[in-house]
Amino acid sequence: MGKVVINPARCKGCKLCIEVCPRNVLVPSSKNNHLGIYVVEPKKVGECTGCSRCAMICPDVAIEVYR
Amino acid sequence: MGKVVINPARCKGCKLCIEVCPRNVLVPSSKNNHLGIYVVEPKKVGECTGCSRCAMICPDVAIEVYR
Amino acid sequence: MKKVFGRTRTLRDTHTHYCPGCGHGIAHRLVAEVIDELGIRERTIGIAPVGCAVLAYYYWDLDICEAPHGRPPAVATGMKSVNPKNIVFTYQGDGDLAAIGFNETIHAANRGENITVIFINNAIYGMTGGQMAPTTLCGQVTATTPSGRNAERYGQPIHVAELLGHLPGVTFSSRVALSDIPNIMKTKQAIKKAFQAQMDGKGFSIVEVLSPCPTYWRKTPVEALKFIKKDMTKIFPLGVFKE
Amino acid sequence: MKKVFGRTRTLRDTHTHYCPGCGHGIAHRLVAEVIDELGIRERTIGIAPVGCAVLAYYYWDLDICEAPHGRPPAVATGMKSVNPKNIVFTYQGDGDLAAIGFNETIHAANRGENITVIFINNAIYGMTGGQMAPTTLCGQVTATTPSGRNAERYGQPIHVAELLGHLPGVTFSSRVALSDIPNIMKTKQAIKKAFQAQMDGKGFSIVEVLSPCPTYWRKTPVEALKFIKKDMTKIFPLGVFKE
Amino acid sequence: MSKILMCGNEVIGEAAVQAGCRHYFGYPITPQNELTAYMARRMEEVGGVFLQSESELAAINMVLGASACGARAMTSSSSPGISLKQEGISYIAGMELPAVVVNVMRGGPGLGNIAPSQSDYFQAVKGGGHGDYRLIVLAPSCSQELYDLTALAFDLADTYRNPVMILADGMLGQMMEPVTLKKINSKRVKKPWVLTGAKNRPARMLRSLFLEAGALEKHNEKLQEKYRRIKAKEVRCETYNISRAEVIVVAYGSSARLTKAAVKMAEERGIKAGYIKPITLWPFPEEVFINEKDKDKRYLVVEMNEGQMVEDVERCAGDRKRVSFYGHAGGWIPQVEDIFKRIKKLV
Amino acid sequence: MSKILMCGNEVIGEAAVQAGCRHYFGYPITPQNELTAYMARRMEEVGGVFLQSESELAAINMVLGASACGARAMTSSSSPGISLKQEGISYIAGMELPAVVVNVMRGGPGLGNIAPSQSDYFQAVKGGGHGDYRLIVLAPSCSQELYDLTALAFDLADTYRNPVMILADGMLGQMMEPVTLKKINSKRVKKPWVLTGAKNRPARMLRSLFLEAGALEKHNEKLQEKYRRIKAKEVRCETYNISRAEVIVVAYGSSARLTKAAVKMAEERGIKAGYIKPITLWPFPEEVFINEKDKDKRYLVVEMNEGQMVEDVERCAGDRKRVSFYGHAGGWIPQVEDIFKRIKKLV
Amino acid sequence: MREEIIAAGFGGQGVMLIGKILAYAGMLEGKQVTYFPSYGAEVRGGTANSTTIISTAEIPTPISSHPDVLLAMNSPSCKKFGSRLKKGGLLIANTSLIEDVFKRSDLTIMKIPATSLAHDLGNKRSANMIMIGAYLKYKAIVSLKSVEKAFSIFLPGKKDFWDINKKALRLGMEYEGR
Amino acid sequence: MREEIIAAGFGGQGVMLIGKILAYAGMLEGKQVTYFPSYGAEVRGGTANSTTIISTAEIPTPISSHPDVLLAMNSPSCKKFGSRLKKGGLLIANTSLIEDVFKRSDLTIMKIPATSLAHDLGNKRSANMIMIGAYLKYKAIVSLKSVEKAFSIFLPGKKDFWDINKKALRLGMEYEGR
Ligand SMILES: Cc1ncc(C[n+]2csc(CCOP(=O)(O)OP(=O)(O)O)c2C)c(N)n1
Ligand SMILES: Cc1ncc(C[n+]2csc(CCOP(=O)(O)OP(=O)(O)O)c2C)c(N)n1
Ligand code: SF4
Ligand code: SF4
Ligand code: SF4
Ligand code: SF4
Ligand code: SF4
Ligand code: SF4
Ligand SMILES: [Mg+2]
Ligand SMILES: [Mg+2]
Repeated sequence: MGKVVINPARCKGCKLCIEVCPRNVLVPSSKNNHLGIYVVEPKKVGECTGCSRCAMICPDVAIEVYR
Repeated sequence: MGKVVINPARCKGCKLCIEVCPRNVLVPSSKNNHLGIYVVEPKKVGECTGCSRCAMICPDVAIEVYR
Repeated sequence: MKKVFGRTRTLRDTHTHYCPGCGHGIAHRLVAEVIDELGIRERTIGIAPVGCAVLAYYYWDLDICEAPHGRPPAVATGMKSVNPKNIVFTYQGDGDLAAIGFNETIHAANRGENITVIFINNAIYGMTGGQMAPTTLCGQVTATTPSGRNAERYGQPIHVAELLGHLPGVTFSSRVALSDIPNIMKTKQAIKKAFQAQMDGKGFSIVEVLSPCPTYWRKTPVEALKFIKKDMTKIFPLGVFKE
Repeated sequence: MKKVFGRTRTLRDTHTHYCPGCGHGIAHRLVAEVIDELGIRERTIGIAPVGCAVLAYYYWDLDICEAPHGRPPAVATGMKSVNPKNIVFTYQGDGDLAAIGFNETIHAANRGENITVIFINNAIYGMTGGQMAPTTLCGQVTATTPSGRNAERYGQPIHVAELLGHLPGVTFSSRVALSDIPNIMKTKQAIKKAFQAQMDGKGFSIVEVLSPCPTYWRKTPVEALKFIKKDMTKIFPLGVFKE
Repeated sequence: MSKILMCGNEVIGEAAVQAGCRHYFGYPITPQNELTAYMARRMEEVGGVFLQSESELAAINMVLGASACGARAMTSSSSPGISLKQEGISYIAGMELPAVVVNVMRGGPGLGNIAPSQSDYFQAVKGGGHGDYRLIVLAPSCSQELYDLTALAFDLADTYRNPVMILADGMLGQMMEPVTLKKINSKRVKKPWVLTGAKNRPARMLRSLFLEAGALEKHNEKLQEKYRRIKAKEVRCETYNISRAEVIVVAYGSSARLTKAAVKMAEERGIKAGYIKPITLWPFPEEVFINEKDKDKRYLVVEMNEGQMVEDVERCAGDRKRVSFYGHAGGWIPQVEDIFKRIKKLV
Repeated sequence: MSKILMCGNEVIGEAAVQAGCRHYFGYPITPQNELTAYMARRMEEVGGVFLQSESELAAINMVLGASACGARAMTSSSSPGISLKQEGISYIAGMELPAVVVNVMRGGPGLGNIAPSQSDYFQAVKGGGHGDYRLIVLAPSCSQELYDLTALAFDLADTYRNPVMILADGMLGQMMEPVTLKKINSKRVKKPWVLTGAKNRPARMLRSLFLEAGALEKHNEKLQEKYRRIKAKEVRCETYNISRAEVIVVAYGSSARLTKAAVKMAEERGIKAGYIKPITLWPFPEEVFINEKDKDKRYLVVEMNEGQMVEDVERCAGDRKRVSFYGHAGGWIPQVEDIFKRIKKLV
Repeated sequence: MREEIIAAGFGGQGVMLIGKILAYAGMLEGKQVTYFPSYGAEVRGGTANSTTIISTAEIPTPISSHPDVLLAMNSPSCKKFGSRLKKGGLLIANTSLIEDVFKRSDLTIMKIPATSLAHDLGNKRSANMIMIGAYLKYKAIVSLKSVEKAFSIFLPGKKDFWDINKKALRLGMEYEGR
Repeated sequence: MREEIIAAGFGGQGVMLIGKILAYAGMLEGKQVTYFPSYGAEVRGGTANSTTIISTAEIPTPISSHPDVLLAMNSPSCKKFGSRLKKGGLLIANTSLIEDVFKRSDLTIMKIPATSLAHDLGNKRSANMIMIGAYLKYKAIVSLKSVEKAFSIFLPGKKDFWDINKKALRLGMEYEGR
């Protein structure tokens, strides 16, 4: 069981995390941050294994992972 | 049978020609040119085969070879 | 729950100016993590390039110096000559390292300067708006090759890691890619080896990192990573060329 | 009797400023002979370096241009771009080509510029009074390495012919020596091949010529040739590295 | 002729193409990248040579080579890149080769920033390279001048066998404003010195090296003689109301645009103001100052730098106490109102 | 202290060593090769770093790196090589790093020749690189000054965090004349900005890039403020008889040596002559000229170039009509008699 | 007459195109015009902006310290440039991405959710055209016709795109955003 | 007192050393001195020369356009500098390598076959010392003692060489060359 915390102020909406998540935990949200960027958010929260793949690919270090 | 003609104005006395002549035709002379350099001259003239080795190594193209 | 992934000490918690999906961000993180894992932050000096990473001093919590475009290896040489115990690394783009600054790179490498070079090969000049780099692929359209890079005119892309591998002063030269998770992990290992080589006083180490520039590749970040995997690594094979 | 050896058309009949036994004189002759034998004098443009051969325009009866120290390949690139039918060659020392101008050399080579480079490797800066060159042998005493070139500090001598041979734009790269008659003859052949490659539009050709500098090797001309044969070719093996 | 809207950098490029330039060598740098990109496109269209060089050093020396073979050749860059070209420029001047070098100035020193600036006046006008050479330096102040002066640059370069610099800045380079792309009738200058291969003529050499005793001195005298000719014939300058003015504002390039508006504002408020806008920074319009003998005149020099041309004005104005300066470096752009205030202070 | 006989280039080297310079980076070029060779030998002896770089570009940037880490670093070259260093010098100035750069000038432009010259005054004094920066420029005129001013250069560089240039020429560099190698008590300047690794303190950065709005302008103001301080405190100048003189000869470096003799000759013949020998070319001794208000004074500027410092004299002399020039470029060295004749003509 | 317009947002929102189109339209109507982009490192990630000046007199500088109009497409640029607007100036704010519009009582403020409207229209990239439309509604400095002509110059030959953007322009003109 | 001496020949003849030794000797005797070499490309192959000035007053320039003394070691340098000698100047010509000595009736000319003499002495490289010796004979600007001291400074520790050169100096001083 894992958990991801995404810092919307850092997220640039590149969606790489979505691409690499094996559990499809992450989805684009309709929330935009201070820059007007639609940020990513965890959706299927329970699915997260805490594998950290999303965090490892995030160019903006917007993701923290807990396990 | 060959013959070498050395232009004393060009010769810088490096003696490379002497070194490479297989017939020991060439020798340092006691003549110096306008710069004061002791130039090389053919001595054992009859020995020359016209092989052009001397001319090929002369950095100053001071030697003409006839055959 | 325990935090299993978070920001490392040396990476400042700040917004970066990079485009979404840019490889510089990943590379910055890896360098910072390696420095922290090796415990050398307090004796490390970084040299920022002139390129998209020009503002690197805002992102790494390290002593950092600027260098004119292409000259980081010369600056690093000067630095290292003052205090050989400092760990000195440069972080350079392909324009910086392989175009204007290739001479400084080659000579520092040949001297075997005990420095580490992180070389971000994104096959483009990002900073100045997407012009051809020495590593641009043949056919690749850029601002200065509107019909694609023409091999007749510009020759083949330069293979930095291989070329430097031929120099005896180079102790470690490797090419890695930010194309997916396994390769990102390999990239980190390579960077670690490079720094370790410097700590061991072994000479010049370089890691060539194939890195996405979605903006000037005119691709989405996801497409950009695929491009690295499919197209770029075909031309720039990954591997260790000197160790 | 017939003249079997005389001065070739393109070599002016004039005193040169070179020291006794200097290899530049031999190399000049070979280049001139090749040009005359290929019948290209009237469309050839030479580029003189900054080095002992800086006055080459007094010695070759050709259109000749000067270039700033190290920049002949860039100048040649500009020239060739104006009239590709011109045969353009540079004549450069090891300081000129492999130190200050190595970037221009590598990039012209990588672009595959259709030019010919005659590279005089005499392991020293002759013109400026005998300082270390990138090709100076380890241990060799020069004005700037009073205790001999130190590999710890300066690394190994750079192997230009091999390094350039790795670049796809290079069509011909070879190392020859002015050490004795057979090698002088081989040198001429190599120079001819290099020019021929250009005439055939094949790209960048370079001939690295190991050449004596008796003055700054502190040797007699005869000893200098022996040094090439015994010591220099050990470090710089002769051969064709790309054809 | 109808006007079109292009950015200044592209205007320079199009003028070069129209003036017959078919050889461009350059290395990217902001804020002149549009020029490099434009040449990449346009040279493909007109069958010219565009080459992105590995560096600025290579670019200027490619220009040297192309010019030696008779081409109208050009390179462009911005401040740091122009610094790297100084050796090459000195060679081109010494070898008496024509060439056009464009500097779209940005903020310095060092890496500085990419905002407009006029901080390279000294470098361009006094000689950033070594030796006693002079560049002809043209300072456009609007897109139309970018076009016209770039075309002129090629003619001057050929006529005098001398490098010519277009000294623009990031504002002019980035800005779009309407411009008329007049047809350019380039001067055809014979070049009997060009290297083509020594066919049916004696071999030629192009060089700046003169080792024989006295030869370099002679060569320098020849250059100076040429510079005197240029000074006599090629000074270009726009003046407004200077004989009646009490305050004359002196400015070139971008700052001259603002200056004109400020002078107008002053006039509207009853102040006797005029301006001198040097178009050739070298040769500097010395005569204009020397002709104004009236001791009561005051000069206000406005530059987007910390005071460079002001030294030339001080030198020519007769008495430097009459000269004041308004300027800053690093991206600062003067405001019309502020220039006006300075004018007011001086009356 | 006893005198020794060394060539000028070696004197510079020894002064640097005595001043605590342990980091030298250079690339050979005539007429300064003896300095490079000397440093190669001496650094081995004193355990310093000598590195023959692959180019002048590399050398100046190695200096940048060494200085950033706190070393007293130096490089030297001659005219064409100094041109190549302009970008680096502009960076060093922008980053506010101390550094000592020696230019042993030769004939230009381009490759020119290797004879003495003073043709790089403009480059050194006005800024051959881009942006509004200033070098402190010291002009020695004899071996003793080579020694003393080189030592001073390191102190000034550290004190002001600014590059300092020693502007010598081939004559001074090649000449041997007796010199006293006084013990040098170098100033110890604290350098709280040096990069050593961020141990127990916040991380430091050294840069000339200021992208934030207004930041580069502010940085330039800071630099200007420093330059004003230097102008106020560091002007150095030797004058002789200027208050009584009718003709004042102005010359620096090698030409100042000759000038002194010519002035003496003039005095012996009853002419009221004096001289101004600027030792700091920047900051230029403006005050000396401004203080001489007497309108009848004539200035004769003697330079081994085509007229460069003369522009500064014209600027400061109050009225440029009072200033005349004597000089040539390309290896020309004035004769004492000829300078004397020029003085005579002016009275 | 002299109108200074700043269009600002983040990279990719097409604020440069807004500026160019307005300048070109001005030129077509015989006015003096200048267009000045922000550029360089700033473009990446941060805000991007362009300044257009349309005038009947010569334009001394293409830069505007106190613009008449601000077309703000995201929040940071609304903050950055909103405070510089002239008294009585016009602010058109893309409320899709701007939550709390800058408050100044001396301004005419028009709120329009341009990004959402564009989304609904089927082309996210048309938000900039919607902003132009809104501007045309409030000020008749240039005509719709000229804008459409300019548009066809800068983005020629893209028929589909063109139709959608025509719609976008009209959508902006019709939106009631006070 | 002011003496300007040019020593000239081709590279390798040791003309630079002549100049340095004379300058050092002058310094030892409390005079002002300068020494100035020719250098650079010129040195290679062509002529080499050095200028030494010894004076009781400050020396404005180390270069001499009209020297008092010329020590000419080969023919081209004899021609080149001979014509520049001051009226009444002294020319010492190495007749081993100079066939027709420059003719000027206003000069004191001393002919000495320095190269052959050195040859006979067993060290070709001593010709320069023979030339110095000849100079000392004609002009007592510096003493033999100072010259010998200077010599030991510039070429220290080479005992054999030193002895031969001492002899060479004396040989020059004794030679009758008018
Ligand atoms: C001397 C000089 N030339 C050119 C530039 C302009 N410039 C800045 S970054 C850059 C190249 C950037 O490309 P790269 O090094 O590949 O880095 P990237 O932005 O792709 O990470 C150039 C040409 C400069 N600042 N200085
Ligand atoms: C920019 C510049 N830097 C340095 C020099 C001085 N310089 C002249 S020739 C030369 C090197 C000569 O060595 P090399 O190229 O090996 O030629 P060689 O004389 O040995 O034939 C140098 C450093 C110069 N003229 N210009
Ligand atoms: S990878 Fe990072 S920046 Fe990209 S969408 Fe995911 S959280 Fe946002
Ligand atoms: S930690 Fe793994 S499973 Fe969880 S969101 Fe990230 S990639 Fe998906
Ligand atoms: S031609 Fe041959 S044999 Fe005759 S001299 Fe020359 S080397 Fe000797
Ligand atoms: S090789 Fe030539 S230069 Fe050398 S000694 Fe023989 S003839 Fe003279
Ligand atoms: S331009 Fe390319 S390299 Fe630069 S920040 Fe954007 S994506 Fe990254
Ligand atoms: S110094 Fe060396 S390379 Fe130069 S001419 Fe003399 S021998 Fe030849
Ligand atoms: Mg890149
Ligand atoms: Mg060499």
